[in-house]
Amino acid sequence: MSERTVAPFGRRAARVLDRRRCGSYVVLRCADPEGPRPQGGQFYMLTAAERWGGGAGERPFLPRAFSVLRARTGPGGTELEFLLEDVGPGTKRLCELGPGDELLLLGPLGAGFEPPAAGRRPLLVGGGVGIAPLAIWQDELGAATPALLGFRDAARAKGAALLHAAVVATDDGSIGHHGLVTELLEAELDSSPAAVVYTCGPPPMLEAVRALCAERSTEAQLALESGMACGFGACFGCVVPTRTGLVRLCIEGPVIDASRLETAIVAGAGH
Amino acid sequence: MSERTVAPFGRRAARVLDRRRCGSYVVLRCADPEGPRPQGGQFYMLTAAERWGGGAGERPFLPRAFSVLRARTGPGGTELEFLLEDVGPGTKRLCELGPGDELLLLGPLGAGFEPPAAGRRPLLVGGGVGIAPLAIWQDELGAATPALLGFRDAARAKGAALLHAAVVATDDGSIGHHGLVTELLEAELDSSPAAVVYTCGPPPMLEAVRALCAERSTEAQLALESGMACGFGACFGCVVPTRTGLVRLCIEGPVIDASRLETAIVAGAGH
Amino acid sequence: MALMEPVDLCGIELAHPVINASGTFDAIAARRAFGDALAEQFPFAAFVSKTVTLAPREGNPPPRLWELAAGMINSIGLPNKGLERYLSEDLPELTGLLPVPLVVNVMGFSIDEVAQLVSAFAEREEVAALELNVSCPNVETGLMMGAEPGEVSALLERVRPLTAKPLIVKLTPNATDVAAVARAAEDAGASAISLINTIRGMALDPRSGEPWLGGVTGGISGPAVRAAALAQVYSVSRAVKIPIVGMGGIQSGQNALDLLRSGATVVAVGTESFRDPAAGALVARELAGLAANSDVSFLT
Amino acid sequence: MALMEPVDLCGIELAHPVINASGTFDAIAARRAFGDALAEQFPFAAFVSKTVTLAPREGNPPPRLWELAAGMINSIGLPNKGLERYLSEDLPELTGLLPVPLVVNVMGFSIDEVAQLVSAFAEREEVAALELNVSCPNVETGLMMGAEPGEVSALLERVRPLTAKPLIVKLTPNATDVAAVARAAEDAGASAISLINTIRGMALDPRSGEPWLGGVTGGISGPAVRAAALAQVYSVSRAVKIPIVGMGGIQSGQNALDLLRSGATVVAVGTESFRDPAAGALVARELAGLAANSDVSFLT
Ligand SMILES: Cc1cc2nc3c(=O)[nH]c(=O)nc-3n(C[C@H](O)[C@H](O)[C@H](O)COP(=O)(O)OP(=O)(O)OC[C@H]3O[C@@H](n4cnc5c(N)ncnc54)[C@H](O)[C@@H]3O)c2cc1C
Ligand SMILES: Cc1cc2nc3c(=O)[nH]c(=O)nc-3n(C[C@H](O)[C@H](O)[C@H](O)COP(=O)(O)OP(=O)(O)OC[C@H]3O[C@@H](n4cnc5c(N)ncnc54)[C@H](O)[C@@H]3O)c2cc1C
Ligand SMILES: Cc1cc2nc3c(=O)[nH]c(=O)nc-3n(C[C@H](O)[C@H](O)[C@H](O)COP(=O)(O)O)c2cc1C
Ligand SMILES: Cc1cc2nc3c(=O)[nH]c(=O)nc-3n(C[C@H](O)[C@H](O)[C@H](O)COP(=O)(O)O)c2cc1C
Ligand code: FES
Ligand code: FES
Repeated sequence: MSERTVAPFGRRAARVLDRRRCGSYVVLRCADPEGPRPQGGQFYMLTAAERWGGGAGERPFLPRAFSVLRARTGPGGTELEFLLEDVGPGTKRLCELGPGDELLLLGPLGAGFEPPAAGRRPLLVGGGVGIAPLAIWQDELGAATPALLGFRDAARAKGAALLHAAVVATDDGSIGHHGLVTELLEAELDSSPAAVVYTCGPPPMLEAVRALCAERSTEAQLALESGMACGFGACFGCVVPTRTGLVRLCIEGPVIDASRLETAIVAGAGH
Repeated sequence: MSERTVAPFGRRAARVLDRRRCGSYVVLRCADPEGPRPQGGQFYMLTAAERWGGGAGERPFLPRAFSVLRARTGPGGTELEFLLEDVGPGTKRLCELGPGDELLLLGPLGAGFEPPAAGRRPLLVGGGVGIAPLAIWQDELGAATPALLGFRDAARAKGAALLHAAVVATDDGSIGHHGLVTELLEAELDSSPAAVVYTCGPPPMLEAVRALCAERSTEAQLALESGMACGFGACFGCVVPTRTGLVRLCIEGPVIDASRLETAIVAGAGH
Repeated sequence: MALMEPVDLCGIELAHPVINASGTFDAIAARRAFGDALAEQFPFAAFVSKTVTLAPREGNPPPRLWELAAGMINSIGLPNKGLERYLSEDLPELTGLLPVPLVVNVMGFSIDEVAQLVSAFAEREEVAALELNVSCPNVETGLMMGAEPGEVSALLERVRPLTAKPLIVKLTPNATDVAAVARAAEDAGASAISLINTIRGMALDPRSGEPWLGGVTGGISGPAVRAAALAQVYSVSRAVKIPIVGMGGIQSGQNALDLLRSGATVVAVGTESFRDPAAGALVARELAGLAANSDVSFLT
Repeated sequence: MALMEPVDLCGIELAHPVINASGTFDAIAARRAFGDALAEQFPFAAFVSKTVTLAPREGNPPPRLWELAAGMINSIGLPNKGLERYLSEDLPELTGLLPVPLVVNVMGFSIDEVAQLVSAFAEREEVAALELNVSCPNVETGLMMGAEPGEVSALLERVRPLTAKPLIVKLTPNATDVAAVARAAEDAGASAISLINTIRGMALDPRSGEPWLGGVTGGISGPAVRAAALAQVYSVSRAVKIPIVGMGGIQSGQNALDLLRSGATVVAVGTESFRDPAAGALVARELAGLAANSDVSFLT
């Protein structure tokens, strides 16, 4: 297993450099000059420096976990991009941030994707905002790595532009294949079975991918999601069920080898 | 005793029309089209419609009490002005509001000033942000009503412009009389003893005014302050000590006749 | 379960399931502040009085309030006119004023005091029910009345025979086993349980470092206690069959629905009325909207 | 009282008065996340382990977390490897890792289980002190161990002779009379008291209306409990002479100072570490700044 990149200790401030819309999503770019370059599949805990808490519901209180979408290392140090979907008070607040605003971040955290064994063809399968870790992973594996991405509708499918040459499916057929991304995956595995599937997306999709790969004995690495309070193994809140019992996703994952899982469904995750 | 003006039941939204600085203070003007015209000395409970709660300290949670500074009734209904000093999270948030922002208000509440008996000369004595209720009262009594106002410094003394022809004292002597407003009051009472003193200000000033008037058997009406949760007699939190025991300031006051008081000092009030 | 249909609370018919929490709404004072609009727009389906004690009480010295991030601490100390003046002054005034049933909340510092209070109201037709505030020590035993099943049993056994009116026992959350206390109350004839009262808390004066409140410690209320209230209502609802009046931090129809789903039959709005005297009406309205769209199936 | 001078906690010398709350910081996991920086910048003056039980425990089913306006509810359920693997795996790893004294927190479901745990650590030099988590029922009596003075007396009488190490008794706030429990612990030989543990709470899934947490109810922590913690530390400090480790919602030096002024000797940071693993260091730094400027005179 590759050594994980460790995080500097403690929360640090990061300036937002850019915020752009990408269909239904928001891409936030920020400067992390002192931070290390993260590995694909690692994540950060994010907090807005101001107005975190407050508003009618008075949440968020805890930081929120986000996969790194893309990382660059330039003369000014590391720059990070995150892909956000506004689904609740935390993502809503983060989506409001603009250039010059301050984020507090902790990371990179967790264990990312493992490179494919020799002779195995990597295949990226993503759904919705879950495409985020696949983008940085495609950067590492090479732009030619095929990507099959499923979205609910055309506005979300705009996110496919964040990867190279992605094949798209939409639930409503408004763009690309009309149907589920697992249908695309099935066809792809039919034609080229010696693959390692790297996947991230909503729990039902992940579970369908897991089941399909299991049926075909195809190797798969799943980036799961789970409610997290801390992100560094302190709270024991983020556990997911594996064949060997409950494990802390923030430390043992978020990427978990499919062979360790009986299901990709995590109670309380997803929205 | 004059009948108090009763408040419409329930909190209502009011649009901020204007916000202007006045030395260290902020004057907020807002539209209260359906609201009645308040009496001098009455107050309102104010809440900002947005971002009330939140921020680092996560207060305010409760509404805050403010004397009405001035009221106008025009074709569009009632317009209210409030005078604010930023001393904590609630006043800070209210001071940030600008034209178009929404306030939630409840009021007018409480018992205001009583007109002077025949043959008594009204005299206004105010300190700091406590000049607010004296302005509307001067509007009712007539612009010629003399006003003696004490401030900490010149920036605060700019507030004196909110009353007509006020005589000013400052603690630091930067403008007007160098010293306490009670020194001005003493001189005034020496020259014209048949006065009714209407006063509002920080507790130590109020207490000095009360003691001075008591010594001279001069009638005085004090607009007191006390921590309030509700403003309409529901919580029993705002009690102040009187000769007949603790009374709820929001219902029995905020204007209390000096004859009812042994002291104008209220535990926990002032800042 | 159509929530805006009348609700039966141990024989009292309520137009909807939202009432006020004792000590957080004074109808007589509100009449002075809001005039006739109060009765016309009365926000609650029943009115619960502030606690009445045998002797008059001035309450705690100020300051009595401390604001929290999502709530407040109060050390009011149960100021009230005492039984005699309540009967002669407030009861007639309330009767003329209230468009809804009246529940009188009483507290005694011994079983005997509670018995005197209950007897005094037993014959008053204006009073629909009594709420027994047991969040205080019994001076005879030194034990918190509402924290010990044995204390509550002894109290109910004594006062239950004194009146045919419903007796609602209001429990303190500051107890090891609230469900056991509720069960003892039910067994001894309580008609309903109400909870939670405030959670013990304290604040220091940021300047002096000394306790801020005149009463040193006080009680926490508002949204800050909502999750604790939910847990207590849930566990009491598993323990008793009599109806529960649930309260603690209710600000919205959703909050009320959560308490109903956890086992309450009626909910009470307290601290939120300080922020908006019409909060009870808002909660009832929102609740009716939610009830129309949801399957309130969690009640067991 | 110069707060950044070493503090003595029943014989253990601490570089400053800020430690972690049990179950809110896992030094071994943090070593994986932060590498050597963890030891170099270790934020606490002592490290308190998560609760160790005799047998391994998987803990509660997820979801285990619910966020509140100013805090959270957890139903973690004390997952841990059990005594044997803690001794063989974690203890050696922690010894190599920690730059500060180690306090091991243990819990048993009977007095006998606690005795076995205490005996097992009695001889381990790496362990500076034991913290007894008594927030659980005694399966033999059915009573909450930490809520009844009698239970705590019986427990301490049994385990006190088993070790010379300091025994810190960690109390639950969900008890009628926490001060009485603390007094019983002191009388039976406890070296210190720590409090508060979490306050019982619950949340419903907004979609289904069913309890959200896998464990149905959970414990509230964070700023939402701060005012309750202050009241409990204050009342316990009036009841005992042994030192108090105060915790509950500490986020800043001011919060820590308030607890010290209310009677704590040392404070512990819990939930705030989830928001920032370096929170303990920040609290200690701010506290030192405040102590330099304030007259910590409230301690009595
Ligand atoms: C490793 C990892 C990587 C992730 N990467 C990304 C990413 O790249 N982009 C992205 O957009 N998202 C990502 N997420 C998900 C993201 O963290 C969540 O969308 C975010 O936490 C939601 O926060 P919120 O405040 O917007 O919504 P919330 O309302 O906090 O969360 C919505 C979810 O929480 C539940 N919920 C509702 N109320 C509460 C409550 N009071 N307490 C607890 N749970 C509640 C809901 O059922 C729902 O499942 C990732 C998550 C993980 C664990
Ligand atoms: C009838 C009346 C009329 C008033 N009229 C005016 C007016 O015209 N203009 C004006 O500017 N002000 C007026 N005030 C005062 C105004 O209401 C207060 O300044 C305001 O409540 C302060 O709120 P804050 O959030 O800004 O500060 P806070 O921090 O809430 O209040 C500062 C005061 O509260 C204490 N305090 C600090 N923390 C807390 C806490 N957590 N809980 C409780 N108390 C705390 C402080 O010791 C200090 O006394 C009036 C008050 C009353 C009662
Ligand atoms: C200022 C104040 C005064 C109260 N007075 C009483 C009282 O007199 N009798 C009583 O039984 N409960 C009293 N309570 C408790 C409330 O009835 C209620 O149980 C508690 O506040 C929780 O509800 P809430 O969070 O909606 O306020 C009081 C609460 C507050 C905040
Ligand atoms: C996620 C979580 C896990 C906890 N686990 C334990 C534990 O294993 N043993 C224990 O004694 N206390 C445990 N606690 C309680 C804390 O040690 C502390 O008493 C409580 O959280 C109050 O402090 P805080 O508000 O700073 O978090 C836990 C608290 C949390 C939030
Ligand atoms: S998020 Fe806290 S242990 Fe994983
Ligand atoms: S402010 Fe609530 S009674 Fe006066």
